[in-house]
Amino acid sequence: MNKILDVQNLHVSFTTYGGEVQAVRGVSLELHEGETLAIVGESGCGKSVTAQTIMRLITEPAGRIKSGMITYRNKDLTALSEKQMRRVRGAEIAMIFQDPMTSLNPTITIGKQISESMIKHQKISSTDANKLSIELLKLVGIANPKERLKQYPHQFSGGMRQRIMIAMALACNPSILIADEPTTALDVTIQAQIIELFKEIQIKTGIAIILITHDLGVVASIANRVNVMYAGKVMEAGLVQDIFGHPQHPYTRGLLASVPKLDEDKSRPLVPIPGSPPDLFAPPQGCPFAQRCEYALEVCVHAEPPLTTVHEHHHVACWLQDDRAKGTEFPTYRTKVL
Amino acid sequence: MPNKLVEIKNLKKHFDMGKGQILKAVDDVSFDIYEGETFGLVGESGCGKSTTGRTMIRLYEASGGEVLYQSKKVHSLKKKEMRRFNRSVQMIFQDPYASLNPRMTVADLIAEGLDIHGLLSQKDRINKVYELLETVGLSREHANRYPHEFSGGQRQRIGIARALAVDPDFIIADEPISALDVSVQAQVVNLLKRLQKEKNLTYLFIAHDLAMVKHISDRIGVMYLGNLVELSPSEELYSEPLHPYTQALLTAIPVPDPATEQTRKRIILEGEVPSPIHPPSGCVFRTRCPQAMDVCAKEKPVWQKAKENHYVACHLYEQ
Amino acid sequence: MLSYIGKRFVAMLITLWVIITLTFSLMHAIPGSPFDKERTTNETVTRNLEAHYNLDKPLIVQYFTYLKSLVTLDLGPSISYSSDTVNNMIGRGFPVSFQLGIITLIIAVFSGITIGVLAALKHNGLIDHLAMILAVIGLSIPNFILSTLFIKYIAVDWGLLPVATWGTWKHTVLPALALSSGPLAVIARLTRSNMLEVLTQDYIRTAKAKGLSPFTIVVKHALRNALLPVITILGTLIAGVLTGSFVVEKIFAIPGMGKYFVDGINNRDYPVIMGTTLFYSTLLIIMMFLVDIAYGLIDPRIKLHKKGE
Amino acid sequence: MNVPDELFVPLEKDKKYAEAIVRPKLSYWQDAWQRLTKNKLALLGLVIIILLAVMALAGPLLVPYSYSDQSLLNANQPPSEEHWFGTDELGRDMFARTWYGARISLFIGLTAAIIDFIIGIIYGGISGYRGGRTDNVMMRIVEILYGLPYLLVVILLMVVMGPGLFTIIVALTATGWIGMARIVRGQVLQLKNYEYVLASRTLGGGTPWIIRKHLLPNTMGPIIVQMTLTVPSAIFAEAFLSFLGLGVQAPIASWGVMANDGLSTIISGHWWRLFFPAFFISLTMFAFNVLGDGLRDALDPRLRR
Amino acid sequence: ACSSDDASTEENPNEGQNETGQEQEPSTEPKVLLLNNGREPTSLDPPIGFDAASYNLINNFMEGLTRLGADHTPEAGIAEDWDISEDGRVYTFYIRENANWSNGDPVTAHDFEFAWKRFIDPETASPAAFLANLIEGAEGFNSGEGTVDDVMVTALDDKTLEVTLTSPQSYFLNVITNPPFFPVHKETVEGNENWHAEASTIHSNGPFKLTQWDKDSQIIIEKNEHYWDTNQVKLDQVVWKMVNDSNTSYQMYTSGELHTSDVPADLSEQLFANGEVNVEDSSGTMFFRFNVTEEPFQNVNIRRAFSMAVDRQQIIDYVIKGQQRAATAFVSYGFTDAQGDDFREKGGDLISFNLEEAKQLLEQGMAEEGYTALPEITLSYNNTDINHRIAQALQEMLRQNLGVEVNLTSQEGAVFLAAQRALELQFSRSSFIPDFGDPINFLESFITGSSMNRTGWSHAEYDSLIAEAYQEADDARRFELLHRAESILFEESPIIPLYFYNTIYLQADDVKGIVRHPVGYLELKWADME
Ligand SMILES: Nc1ncnc2c1ncn2[C@@H]1O[C@H](COP(=O)(O)OP(=O)(O)OP(=O)(O)O)[C@@H](O)[C@H]1O
Ligand SMILES: Nc1ncnc2c1ncn2[C@@H]1O[C@H](COP(=O)(O)OP(=O)(O)OP(=O)(O)O)[C@@H](O)[C@H]1O
Ligand SMILES: [Mg+2]
Ligand SMILES: [Mg+2]
Repeated sequence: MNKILDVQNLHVSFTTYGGEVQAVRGVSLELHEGETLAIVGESGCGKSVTAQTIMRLITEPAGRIKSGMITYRNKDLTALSEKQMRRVRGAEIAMIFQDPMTSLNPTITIGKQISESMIKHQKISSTDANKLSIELLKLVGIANPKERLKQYPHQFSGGMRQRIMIAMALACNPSILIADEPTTALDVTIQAQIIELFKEIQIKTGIAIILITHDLGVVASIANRVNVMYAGKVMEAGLVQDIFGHPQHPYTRGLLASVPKLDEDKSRPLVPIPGSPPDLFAPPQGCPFAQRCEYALEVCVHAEPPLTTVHEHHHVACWLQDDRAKGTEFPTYRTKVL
Repeated sequence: MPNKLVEIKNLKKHFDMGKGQILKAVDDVSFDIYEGETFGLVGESGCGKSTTGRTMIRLYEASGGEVLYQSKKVHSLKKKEMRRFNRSVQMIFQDPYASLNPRMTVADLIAEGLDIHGLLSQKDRINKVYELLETVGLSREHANRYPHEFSGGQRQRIGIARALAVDPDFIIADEPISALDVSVQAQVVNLLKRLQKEKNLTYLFIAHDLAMVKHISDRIGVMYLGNLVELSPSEELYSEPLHPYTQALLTAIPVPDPATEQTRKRIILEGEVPSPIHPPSGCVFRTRCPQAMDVCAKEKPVWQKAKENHYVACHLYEQ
Repeated sequence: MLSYIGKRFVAMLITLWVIITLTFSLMHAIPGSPFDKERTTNETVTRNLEAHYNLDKPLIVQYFTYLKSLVTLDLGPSISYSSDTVNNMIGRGFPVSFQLGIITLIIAVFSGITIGVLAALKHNGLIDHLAMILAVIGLSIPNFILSTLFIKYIAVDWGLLPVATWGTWKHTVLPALALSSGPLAVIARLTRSNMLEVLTQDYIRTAKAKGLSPFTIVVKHALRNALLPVITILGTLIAGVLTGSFVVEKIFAIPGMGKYFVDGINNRDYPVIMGTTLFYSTLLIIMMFLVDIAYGLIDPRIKLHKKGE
Repeated sequence: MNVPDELFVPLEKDKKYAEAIVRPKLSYWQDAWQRLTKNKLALLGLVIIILLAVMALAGPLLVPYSYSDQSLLNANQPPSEEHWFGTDELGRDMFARTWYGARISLFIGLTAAIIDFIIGIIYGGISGYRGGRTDNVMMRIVEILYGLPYLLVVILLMVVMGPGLFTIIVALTATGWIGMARIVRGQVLQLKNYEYVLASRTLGGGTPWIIRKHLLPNTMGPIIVQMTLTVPSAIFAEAFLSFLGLGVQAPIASWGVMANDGLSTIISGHWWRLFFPAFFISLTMFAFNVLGDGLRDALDPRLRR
Repeated sequence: ACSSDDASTEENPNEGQNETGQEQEPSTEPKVLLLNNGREPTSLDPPIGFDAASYNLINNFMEGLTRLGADHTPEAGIAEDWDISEDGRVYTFYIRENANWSNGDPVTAHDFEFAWKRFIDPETASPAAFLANLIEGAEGFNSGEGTVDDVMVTALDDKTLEVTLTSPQSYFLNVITNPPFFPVHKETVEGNENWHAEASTIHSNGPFKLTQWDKDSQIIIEKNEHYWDTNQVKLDQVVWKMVNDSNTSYQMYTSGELHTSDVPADLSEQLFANGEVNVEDSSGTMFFRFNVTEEPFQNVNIRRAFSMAVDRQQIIDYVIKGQQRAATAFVSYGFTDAQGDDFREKGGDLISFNLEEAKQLLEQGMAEEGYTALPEITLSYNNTDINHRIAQALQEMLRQNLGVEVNLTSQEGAVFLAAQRALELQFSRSSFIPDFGDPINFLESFITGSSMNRTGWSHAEYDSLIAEAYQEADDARRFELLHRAESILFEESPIIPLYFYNTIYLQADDVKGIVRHPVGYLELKWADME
């Protein structure tokens, strides 16, 4: 599998009235052709900012890439001019956003919104674009595509709008689709539909997908690999089986434990992760999770844990991986949580 | 058998959309809630869960049927009784960001009910606020801060503290956790459960996350397009779902386990939820039902007892 | 839709009737009469004049007579300009004011929106600050000062354009510029703040993610949504501008209808007061109605018929 | 990795502050104030307003002339050491007159803005909150007020109440509040369905409580902007009223009246008689606008992050 | 007579002429005079448009029996001659054979009879109708007590008109130079109710004919070949614009879009200094009224004190800056008596600035009334620029000279007038402009019950002097009576006169021969351009 996207040590900050928000603090990730990479993590941990940075969509001048490289097919995206970047957006990397209710322009028909990028990038006539749009709507499973093209977003339900977003993103056959929480705003039955749709499309077009979510169930059902983020950093990365089967980081484990399972006895109380994430205005020096971590060591508040490799494709940033921690009384967690 | 705290009889709520169009958000729903239990209400977005809850607490006037709270008709309460009702029944809102006035301090937010009813002196009031903050797992220092300084989970706790301030007996929790992160959801659910035990509260818990609803509820009602389609104790609903919609709903929930996910067979419902302005004839679910029959288009299925404590409205189970 | 228009029409008639009645009472409540002049008059003369214009009848009779003539759309004769009728005055003055007003509106709306958009795009940049200063000037230097300045410098000293009066397009330039400064400033500021709001919307980010150029984004995606509040003020603005400005028309000696609003009252020319008020109110109400319709056209989510909102 | 080995011991529980909020503790107003002070332009506006107010009080005392002292022989003198802002057509000191006029103009501008604000929010608040038929009727009344000839209303006011500051304020606010009311109404229509308003209703909050506690504070942004626009328009409207005999009576002159009187100086070249009042009106306008913009931003806690 | 005057004064050629006269012969180029009428005439129907904006126009395209000459006295107009009966009450006018309407129809005595009776008719509701009251039967007809047949105006034949007056009044010939006494084209007027609404149906009989009337924007009159004296008329066309803003009209004047202009107040000093301003006498008086029914002005000494404390010259020099003449009495300059003496000069100064006496009178007045301090005094005026300035100057003057604090109140015009008429104002601004050229027109204002009185002042002797003057056929005696009346007026001082009006204007150098009558309307018959 070829690597088509490689993000190295990305740092992104926002300047605000309250000071500088270090939203992304050294994220690295890679994406191979045809795979689905999931990024999970609590709200505010920098998932969306990472995604938007790849597209160079963060709002300047407040938001800034402080350092890092984003290599897409041998091009460093951080070095492209705004004009060159526009040729990448939509055409090579496409993105769909969290909230389908607000991400569509309420005053423009969806037909126009879908064909827009085709007209722009592929320089085709609007009648051709129209035909292609109809195909796209069919692809994402919307009945009566011809009539539907002339309608406005408010005339669609949430699930349909999300499909329209997907159709829009697929319009120019991009090689990467970044889906930022595509199902969070939808209810389960629709969510299931969308997940199936993603799978289908990936089979049909071989597109590589970055899926951002905090719903571990969704991750389990679609991802090949998973990056777990916390407070602007990648805590753990690995194949989906590794993450769910052998989670190494206490945070990953906490996430998994706090989800109620259908087939589980309800008298067992849920195990939440106590506390809330650190303030990114002044991120802690050591491991950002240390304050909430049940297994925290003294070292965790003093030094950042290095990224260690558990085995091929499975990396984790936690002091518990350090040999010196093995001697402590905490057992290394190796059993299945499910 | 515990006492019935709330009885909902043939409740209807229709919205007039103009041009002679009527949106039947809730159409003939009946169920009871017992003292001390948690009643879960699930269903797709837009099926009328919130409307049911809001009509119960009289944010909306009912278009038909009635709601009895402690055997009194909620919708014909006099002004004085209404004030008592407003203290006894509280609501927790879905969105922790939208449900707290960004320009009020936490203390003012929590004490709003006390202020409206003029319940406590200035000193008692602030003590009550402190007490409530601690009850929901926040600290006194938070009293003078503003909502925007809190995380979503903390905000939802403020919302809970506000509901608790007037010592209610019954709380309608309208998707209190939908907007929260998984890890925080657990915090809030645990808190709600603890409070229920401590204060003998009764909950109507509205959500569309079945796993969480199952975890907290004693009984669950499943709604579809303004109708109640199934009602049963929560364990039984999962083990033996009767209505095809409930079945689909259950299989749609993704499980955080790649192994099961890969082998699992989903019932994917085709199409979209029909508009509540033009609901399908007969059974409202028939347009998406994998097991639809001819009769479903003609007759509306009756609400029937399938088993002890287990009710369903579906032609499949009609004798 | 038709029944909606019908309902609005009935509401409009009622509103107009209230305005007519109130204006009628107001104008008879204030001191002075059409025949009070500094110049000598004697009682006989005044009596004859009153009889001539039916002002000797009881007010209630005058009121109903007026209403009756309104049914035939006859606004009556002018008292101070006795060879003129109010219908003629409006028929003559309105086209002039209208022409000037349209040009004014075009200048104000186009430049206002352009400046507003530029300012929003360069938020807190140089253009933004320049636009702010321009707006401040536009709002705080009244048009009579601007008019006089324009005449003095552009027309007289530099001889670029005629000083005053009405005729060719050249005559419309200066008054239109003077008239448009205030509305331009308001529109620019409104556009700017709405644009700033709209530019933070999710769908703008969507458009960016499609690789569209900033120009396309602004013109196709942002502007339309930012214009709603501008449309709102356009209702009253259009009615005001199209019916002429007393001051600017006076300074530029333009035969528009602006002066009738003031002269009518100064002269206590009752039919003129009633006629101009009625004309203006009708235009105003129609404009407000059109604004409501424009809402629906600009934003398909807004339905005219929706109740309560 | 040079991390000392002795750190590999469990972290003590009391060092964890799981529930703590790390953000600095600020009250709403402190927070707002902090944001405001970070906005240099807004601060500049505030400073200008304060200076103008101080000068309005102290300015006339700085020169040995009163605003009414005439010196017909010294009419129309350009600014000089003796008369910093020159003299007017009756030989009165423009500096004293300008600052005396500032009292009137600033007072009228502010009072009109405040009264518009009060009437506007009550009317708009009720209309928006009640909605439906009430709103419909209330908005028709607004149309009627728009349609009535203002000049007639003003003349009637003058006849009934006689000239004076109070009458000026009444005349200015007679229709001035409409804009405010429409803005408040629009906002309230939107806000009233917000969940925090519903929450208040479930707690038993009545209409006045909800308007006061929830709707108004959250409408402040547009309200402030509207208020800043009211100030200069009131200043000019006063000049217009003065023309009808409703303004402050001579020899006191407001900025608006002075600007009006100075119109022909564009031709005659006595520019100082127009420039100073016009300049200070613009300056006031500028100051209120930037302060208003700053306030709107500062009062919106969402902008913090 | 007038044109020869012009020719003699115009000798030095100026630059402007070289420029304009470069290519064409000056005589072949049409002479178009650009004037400003300020605003739309209220009506071009002679008896109706009773104001300068209308009569300045009508006066030039119409002509009455008599016309004011360049010396401002009536001379033969449409009537080439007239007889006056012994008792001075019956006038017989002989109309010119060559007096024609602009459509060629002859102007007849019937046109006059018709026009005058129409003028007096209450149905016509002419605001000027009172001017006809000196015609026998007119007052009765106008007030509805008499009929049209009582009106003693008769066309004896096509060209002879006989008029009988109520009393011998020598200024009758002057009165009928006023436009309401102009003839109307009987046939048109009878046939078309709206004849006066458009240029095409208005027939002219004067030096010019009305050719174009664009309402609110301009009126064009052209030389009338059917006019009996058309050879005297030099201009080919006069365009009247309607610019109602003195700054604008000045700017148009400087850029050549107008040939004359008013003098903007703020510029008058400069323009006077440059010698650009023309000044001509006008008649009319600007004055202030006391309300003698209100304290403290019931006291004559206090009134006189106020009047004497006003330094009129100073206000004229430094406030109005229009080189007007200080008004030391009520009747303005320009009315000559039988001996050829000016009424004003003969009457002398009846009141003048005298600070010492003013203070003394005030003291005396206050003592008489038992005042230790004067009651509050409010000076009201209708708000125009100039009134505003004068009022402020007067306020300051009274404060400095008498130590009296006066409040100022400005009011909207009509409200002010209504209040003044209703005697609600304590001390107020006023002005008087005569309708015809005789002192009696000034002085009759203050008889008891006159609508022009507005002071509450009433004086039996004054009333009887005026009444007597009305019946007096002998002009010398009549003027004496009027002088006596005027001195009573100033002994009593219900008013403070401030200045006599004049006309100040700017006029392009090549425009000659425009006559501005002190009493009367703009006269272009002899105007010329070079
Ligand atoms: N434009 C911005 N200005 C200032 N701070 C920002 C901005 N955008 C994001 N941030 C901050 O950056 C951090 C990361 O935000 P991000 O949106 O990436 O979170 P996320 O992981 O996508 O969360 P969620 O699950 O809620 O979408 C947050 O603390 C957020 O407050
Ligand atoms: N005030 C209202 N006016 C008109 N229609 C309404 C109103 N409130 C709700 N509805 C409509 O009633 C139906 C039921 O809405 P409701 O909010 O009860 O759904 P829900 O089950 O709570 O959905 P969600 O899970 O999205 O909150 C929807 O179609 C909705 O559009
Ligand atoms: Mg996100
Ligand atoms: Mg809901």
